[in-house]
Amino acid sequence: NQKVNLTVNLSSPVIDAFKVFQLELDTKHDKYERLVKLSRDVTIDSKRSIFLLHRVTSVSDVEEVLAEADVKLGGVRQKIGLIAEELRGEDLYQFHRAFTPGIQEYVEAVSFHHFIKHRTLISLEDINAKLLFMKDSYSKESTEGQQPVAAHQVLTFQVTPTDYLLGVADLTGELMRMCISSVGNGDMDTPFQVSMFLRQIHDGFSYIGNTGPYEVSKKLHTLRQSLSKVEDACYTLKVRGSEIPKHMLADVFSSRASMIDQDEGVA
Amino acid sequence: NQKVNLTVNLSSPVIDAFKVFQLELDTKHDKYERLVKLSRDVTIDSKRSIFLLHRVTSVSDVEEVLAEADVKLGGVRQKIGLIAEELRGEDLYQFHRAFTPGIQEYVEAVSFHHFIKHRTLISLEDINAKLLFMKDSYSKESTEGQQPVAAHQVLTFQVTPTDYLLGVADLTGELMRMCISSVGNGDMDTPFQVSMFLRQIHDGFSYIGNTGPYEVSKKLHTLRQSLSKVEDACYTLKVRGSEIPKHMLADVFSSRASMIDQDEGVA
Amino acid sequence: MSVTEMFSYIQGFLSADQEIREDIRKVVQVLEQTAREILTLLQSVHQPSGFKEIPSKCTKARELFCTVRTHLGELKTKFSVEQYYRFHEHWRFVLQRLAFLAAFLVYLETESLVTREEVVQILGIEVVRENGFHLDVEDYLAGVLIMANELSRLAVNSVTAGDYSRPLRISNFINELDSGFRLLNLKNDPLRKRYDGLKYDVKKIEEVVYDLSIRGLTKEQDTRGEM
Amino acid sequence: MSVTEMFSYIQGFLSADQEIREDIRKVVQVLEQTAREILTLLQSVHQPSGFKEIPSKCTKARELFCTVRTHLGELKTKFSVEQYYRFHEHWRFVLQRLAFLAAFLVYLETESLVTREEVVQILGIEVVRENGFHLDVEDYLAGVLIMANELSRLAVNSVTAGDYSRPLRISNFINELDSGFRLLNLKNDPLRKRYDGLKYDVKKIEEVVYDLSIRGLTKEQDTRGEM
Amino acid sequence: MSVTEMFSYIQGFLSADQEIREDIRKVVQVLEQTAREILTLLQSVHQPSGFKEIPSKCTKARELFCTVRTHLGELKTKFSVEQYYRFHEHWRFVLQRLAFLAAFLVYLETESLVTREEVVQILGIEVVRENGFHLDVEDYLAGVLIMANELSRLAVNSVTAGDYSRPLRISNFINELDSGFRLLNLKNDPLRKRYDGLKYDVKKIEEVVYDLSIRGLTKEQDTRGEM
Amino acid sequence: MSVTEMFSYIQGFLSADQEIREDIRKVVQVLEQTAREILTLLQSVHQPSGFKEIPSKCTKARELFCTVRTHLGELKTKFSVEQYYRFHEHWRFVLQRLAFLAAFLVYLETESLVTREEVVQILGIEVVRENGFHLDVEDYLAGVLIMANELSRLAVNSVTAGDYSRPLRISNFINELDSGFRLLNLKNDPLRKRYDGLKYDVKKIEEVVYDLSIRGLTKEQDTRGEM
Amino acid sequence: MSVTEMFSYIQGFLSADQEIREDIRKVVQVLEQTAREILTLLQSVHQPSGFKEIPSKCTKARELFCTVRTHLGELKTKFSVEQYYRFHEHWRFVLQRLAFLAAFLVYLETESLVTREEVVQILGIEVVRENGFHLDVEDYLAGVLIMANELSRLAVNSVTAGDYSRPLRISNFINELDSGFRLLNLKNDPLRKRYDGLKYDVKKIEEVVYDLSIRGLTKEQDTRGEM
Amino acid sequence: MSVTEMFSYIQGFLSADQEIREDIRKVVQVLEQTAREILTLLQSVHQPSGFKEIPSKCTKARELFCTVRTHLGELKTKFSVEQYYRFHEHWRFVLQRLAFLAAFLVYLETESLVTREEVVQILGIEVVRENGFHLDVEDYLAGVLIMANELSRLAVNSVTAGDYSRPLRISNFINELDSGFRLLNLKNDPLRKRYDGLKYDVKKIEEVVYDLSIRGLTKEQDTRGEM
Ligand SMILES: [Mn+2]
Ligand SMILES: [Mn+2]
Repeated sequence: NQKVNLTVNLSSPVIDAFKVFQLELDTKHDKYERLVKLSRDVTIDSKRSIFLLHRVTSVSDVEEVLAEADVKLGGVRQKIGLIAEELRGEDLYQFHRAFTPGIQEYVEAVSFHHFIKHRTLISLEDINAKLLFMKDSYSKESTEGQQPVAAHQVLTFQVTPTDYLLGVADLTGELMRMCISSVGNGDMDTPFQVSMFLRQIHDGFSYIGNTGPYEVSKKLHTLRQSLSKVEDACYTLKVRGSEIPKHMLADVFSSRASMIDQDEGVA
Repeated sequence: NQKVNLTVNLSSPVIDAFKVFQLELDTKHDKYERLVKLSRDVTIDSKRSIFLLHRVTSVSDVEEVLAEADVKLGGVRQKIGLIAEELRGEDLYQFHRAFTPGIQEYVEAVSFHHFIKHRTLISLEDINAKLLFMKDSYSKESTEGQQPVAAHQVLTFQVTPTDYLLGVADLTGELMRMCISSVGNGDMDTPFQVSMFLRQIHDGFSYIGNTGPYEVSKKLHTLRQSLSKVEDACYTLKVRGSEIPKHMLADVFSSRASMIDQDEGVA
Repeated sequence: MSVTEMFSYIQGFLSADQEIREDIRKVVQVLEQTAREILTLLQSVHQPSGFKEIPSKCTKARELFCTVRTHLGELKTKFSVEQYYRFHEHWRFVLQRLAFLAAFLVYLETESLVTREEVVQILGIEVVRENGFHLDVEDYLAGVLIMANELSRLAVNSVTAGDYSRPLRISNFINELDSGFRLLNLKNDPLRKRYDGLKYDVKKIEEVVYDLSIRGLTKEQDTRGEM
Repeated sequence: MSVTEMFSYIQGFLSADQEIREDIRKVVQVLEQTAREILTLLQSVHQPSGFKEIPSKCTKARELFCTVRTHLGELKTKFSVEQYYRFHEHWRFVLQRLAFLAAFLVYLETESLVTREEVVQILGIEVVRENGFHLDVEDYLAGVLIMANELSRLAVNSVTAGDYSRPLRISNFINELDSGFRLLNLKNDPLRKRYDGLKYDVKKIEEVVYDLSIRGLTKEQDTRGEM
Repeated sequence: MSVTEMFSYIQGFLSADQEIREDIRKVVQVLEQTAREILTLLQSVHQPSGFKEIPSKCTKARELFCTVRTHLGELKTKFSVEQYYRFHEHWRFVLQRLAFLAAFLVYLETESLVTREEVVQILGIEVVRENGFHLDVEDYLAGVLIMANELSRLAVNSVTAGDYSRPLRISNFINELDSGFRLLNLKNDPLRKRYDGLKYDVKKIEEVVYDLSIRGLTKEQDTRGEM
Repeated sequence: MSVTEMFSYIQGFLSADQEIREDIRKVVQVLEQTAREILTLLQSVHQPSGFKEIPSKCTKARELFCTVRTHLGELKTKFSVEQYYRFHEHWRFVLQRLAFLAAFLVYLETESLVTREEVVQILGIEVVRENGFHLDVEDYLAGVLIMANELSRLAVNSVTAGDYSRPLRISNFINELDSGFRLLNLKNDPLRKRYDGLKYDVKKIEEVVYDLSIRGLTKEQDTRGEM
Repeated sequence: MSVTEMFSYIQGFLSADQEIREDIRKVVQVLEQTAREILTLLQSVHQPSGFKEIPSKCTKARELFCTVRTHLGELKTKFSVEQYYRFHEHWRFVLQRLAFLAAFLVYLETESLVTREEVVQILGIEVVRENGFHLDVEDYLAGVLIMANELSRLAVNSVTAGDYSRPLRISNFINELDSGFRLLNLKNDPLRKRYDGLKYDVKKIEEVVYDLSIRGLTKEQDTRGEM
Repeated sequence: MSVTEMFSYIQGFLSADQEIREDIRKVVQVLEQTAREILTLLQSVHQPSGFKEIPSKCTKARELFCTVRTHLGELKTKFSVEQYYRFHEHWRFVLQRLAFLAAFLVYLETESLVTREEVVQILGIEVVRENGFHLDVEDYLAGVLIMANELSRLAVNSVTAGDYSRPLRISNFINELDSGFRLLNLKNDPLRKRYDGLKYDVKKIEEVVYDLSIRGLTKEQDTRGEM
């Protein structure tokens, strides 16, 4: 095109070599950009799932919210399938920086979902087990139970331990938010469960300490703050709850909760 | 006014005391603001004098530029007189931060003027000697030779050694600019004079080292850069001049200079 | 000489710009002063005695907003309208404070959320950018969030003043607000940070409601229906 | 050589200056030590046992202020009186601490706001600059604000010690102080920043009063109507 | 619910803003690509062979500026005109580069300083803010200063190419430019920093003229008069 | 060549130094790992279930400190004793952590302040520099301050676990510690900064005691006596 | 306990990773040492005496590259081949230096641009990722740009050594290189920043050619017409 | 009280330490003053007139180094020898400056590289750590690198002073130094950063030699032989 016409020696071997480099660099860069965009989509949809999941603190039908979030996360997994497609035959780490934010956010969302449902920490293995995709069928919903048909090639995506750790570190922030909302909404169990769970994660991170990558150490401070907020919330619940017998509390909150349900029903 | 009406206890001793503080703080702050404004004026006019003085590298009649700058600097001194008026009976250092930028810029300008005229460093004493003002007559031009009439009270302004040092430190930047312009305009002497003078100032500052206030140490780096630029300029002059006999150089530059004069004459 | 003339002409431009900024700064200072006065006035509702005088204080505040309108009117004259964003940083802070004060005023008057249209009317400016000096939606939201913090304080002090129903109403109001904000897709910007503080206001107010509930102090007001 | 001479001359100034600063620093260190001792003494009122011993502790503190007066007397001799602001930074911090301690002492004694005149008398210095080593109004106010923070802590601890009326008195006191400060036109200076902290103290004390109110623990202490 | 509706409506605003920024970024990327192409074209004048082909290269560059006008035309459609300063940062850099390229082009064609009017015409935008997408005077000046640096390089390379008169003409031109800039009262802003670099361009060119003078290589062109 | 020889010789020096540092780093890494294990163990006391198991956890921690002693013993062999401060930075951080862990352990066992002698004994090192690898007094104090922060967390969590008397004991302990630190003349060093954090711990614990007091929850345990 | 187990599992990953990195770092250190030796060898061409010995120095350098190949062979064994980019950062710097040295060597031998294939052969690695440990195109280009900087220095020093024709050849070479780079669509990455430095090398070499031209020192070497 | 006693005891430690530091600081201040005097003296060689007076200036500098030895002797008495590294930071800066001054002095006298043994002798301290107050090899190297920078300045100024042969000798010296440093395996420490600056000094001096060569100004002195 135009640019090439401007150079002095059109046929020099140097220029020829650089034309090859140009192609190679552009190809790589385009792939990188596509991955960045996919990662951004994964981030946004994961964040939306988290937003959605936070509704569990204020509605009566938790299962409904969980199901809705699961559908949303299924969509996210489809997008991760597109990332896996882009990475087919590539060195995963070459483009890691392009998609790591999205993957971390997905880990955060899926582990949040898992915690609400099972009150445990999802394992890295479980996360990766859900990231199996059928070749040429990535545009369809990849339901988990489905058997891989022999004609389809299976494509996998492996979340790295570091991305898993960073996602879990961010999860603690969401747990803190959920805990504080729960206090407001009179849920007497969630805060204590969250605080025990968060302490375990906190102890886990202090066990790893600074042996992990720098980004992990950087998140420790925020994690500690989240823990402290959750512990304070439990403390407040305990101290305020101490003034009245437990069975009365239940009364108080059931009436509050139904009031809230009415409000939410309209929304 | 309105605000006072809002308070609960209009006549409480606490509120009465705070009304006194309000007055005291406002008075002090107003004076501070007036000084900041005066300082800003001093800065702007000093900077303009410096701009003006830089014309000496490109015109034939240096005396004319110097005279014009002297008038401008006289105006600056009048404004410093207003500062002195504000400070009458005050602790100079209480408001020092308000006017120090202006005073430093004035030192820079007046020492630049002095260097161009005498090729020496103006002393702190000489600077302060020019900052004598007649009371109630500060609005009139204070010409230097004028005898203080007995009926008039004399008001003085004392530049602090630190402000003097900081002004001189900035002077080196202007000297560097003048040196580089001189090279361009074929002035064969100024660059060498400037470089010797700048080396002396540089040596003076390294003699003081870090015993002075922090602001002085901070300017040392810039000073060293200016010196290095000036030394490079002299080096270039010398090296390029080495290719041709001196008398020919003079020829070359006198024709250049007259050419420039023509241009400037129109401006 | 042509180049000289051109540069002199350009210098005119640069000086004009500096003068505009100086002018804007002066008006903004006066605005800040008036905003502080309105704040002092409205904050006196936190005093036990203040609760009865809310209506009269709101009236006075409305008067002070006249002054605000005058100053904002003056501000508009300092620059041409399409340069709003050129100088935005100069008045952004005070405009958010004023939006907060308008929101607080309207809440005290009607216990409802001020709309952007109302704020704009109280301040004598525009909603739509095209029509002139306007209120950015981010600045409106910032003002609303500052008010939420003020309301959590009000909930505490209304109990002290013996008004046990107000905290419940504040609680419903603030919950609604929180749901509203959850609809927004906020970036990691100053607004997001401010919004993160809302959760603590919600929690604080809920704790007050809780304290009242376990003592049976909320019963009498339960009939207020869907509000 | 002239430039060299000039720099030697300036170097003389700088050296003299540094020596004065060195002298001042030494006295200030001793002052800080005494200030810490007074603080330890007065802070013991936060202990449950401390509430009964307030009078005796105040007496002891008054004695320690004698030492402070001696040190301040010595400080004055280190530099000529008209250069107060030249070296102000060196003692500003400790002077604010001492103003705070004097204010806290007087509050504990009389539950009233110390005047600037009283502080100055306790410290053995002057109110007016012209008369000698004095206390800047900003430093006095800074001391008062540090005390406000201490009082919010005192409100909490008096409840622990079973004294339910003190928080109410502190609340009234701090509200009056807040009204006073709102009269001031504070710029963006350190005092302004400190004053911004006052609202957290006010809030904290309001919450203590709230906790007492909701439990009916404020009833017995006064006849303030329906509250 | 009313609050919900209001916040949904607000979310619309926020999304629209983000989309505009995304759109602008895309057009700006294309503009940067075209600017690089024009640069490559014009920089080839530094090659010994390039000096003869200046006119043809200028013609080609003028053609490429058609593309620039198209892109800038598209850019304008992305946002309403009074939001120019809201998004200014996005295109400021490339606009300065384009102003430089226009200035360099005009210099190569006529050896005179491009006016802001000419730049604006080449780019297909406006001088006056009120009329639409315009060129800020600061951005125009930045472009002119980038050109000055390019000219100092041109002076060196014209000697290599055997053209001994061009450096003198460049020298006069750049001196005039320098005088112009001295008329401006520049703050300590990016423009001031850029301007400080001009002195070195002036010096470099003067050194070339000096080298030519002492070798008597300037004589033949002396008759060019006042240019 | 002489310069070459000299630099080769110098390279020998540098290599030896780098090897020592490499060796130290390895041992320190292992120490950090063990310190983290002790931390994980002791931190589990914050869990509601953890409060009953304090004694058994302390026993386990004492066992892990054996490993620490072994590693520290190894560390000493890596460099000659008079170079302690040359390499101090390498182990300073972990040594402060270990001092903290020893202090926390002793507090959990006896609710008293660990002495420097005890820490040194638990770690198998020396008090006095002259006797060998020792614990700097600053590092000891840093460890104590880290513990204070942990105790404020413990006060909160013991309430959650239903133990209402522990916060009172912690409060007394921390107040004593605070008075102790006020005796020290700390410069503007890292230790000073850490100490400034102590007042937040003190306040936090006071608020816990306040919350218990106002609800009458401190009464029932008053008979707990010496624990 | 499940969470604990999970973290132990992850810790296992991290430890393994750290060990690999430690191993890589050691080999890379040795590589850097060898690279420095080659650099010392090749840089001696800048000495006036060095110009005559270019061929013998190139031979010696080729021998040292054998050692490089051995070390790179060892490096490959430290990790599995598909994790090249996982650890890329560790050897990227030294690999760029080695690419530079290979490029400089080939330039000194043949005055032509080394191809990527040649570099890869000199280093005993691969061009294509799929075939094993390879040279990224960015790293190859970075090496070439470092060489450009070295060539600007060589142009200066060849004049000192009395070789007036070499600068002209370097100038042509570097201009061709510049044209090549301008074909690339460089983003705001490290390579772009390095490329921005190329224009200073181009300028420096242009000035050397200028110095030669104005003194008529380019005449004898070629028949380039009137220049 | 036990905690109080313990902290009083600790305060004793801290005070002793602070006194030592205070003492060291005072001696270091005096040392810095003398170092500055030597610097002022030696820097005067850059003046055109200074070149002839090098020998007399070196003699004077040697005298000033007597004072340095006295002060360093005093410094040693302030602390016990095995705490060298505890207080190293206090004198590290001045010691590097003194090493630089000694290196510069020896270069001016003999145009050769000072050895560490010579520096140590000039300063009256030790080479080997075990023997007492010594000069760390890193500090020696830092001093040498500061000198390299001074020499690049000297090369420029000797040309200005009309001495065209000195730059060539400096160029040879600095190249040898550069080769020496390349033998060292420097980590990413301050020394490495300083060393990175050396290549700019090398380049600067090469350009000076280039400027002389292209003008044939190196020819006339070619007969100067061994100096
Ligand atoms: Mn999150
Ligand atoms: Mn200046």
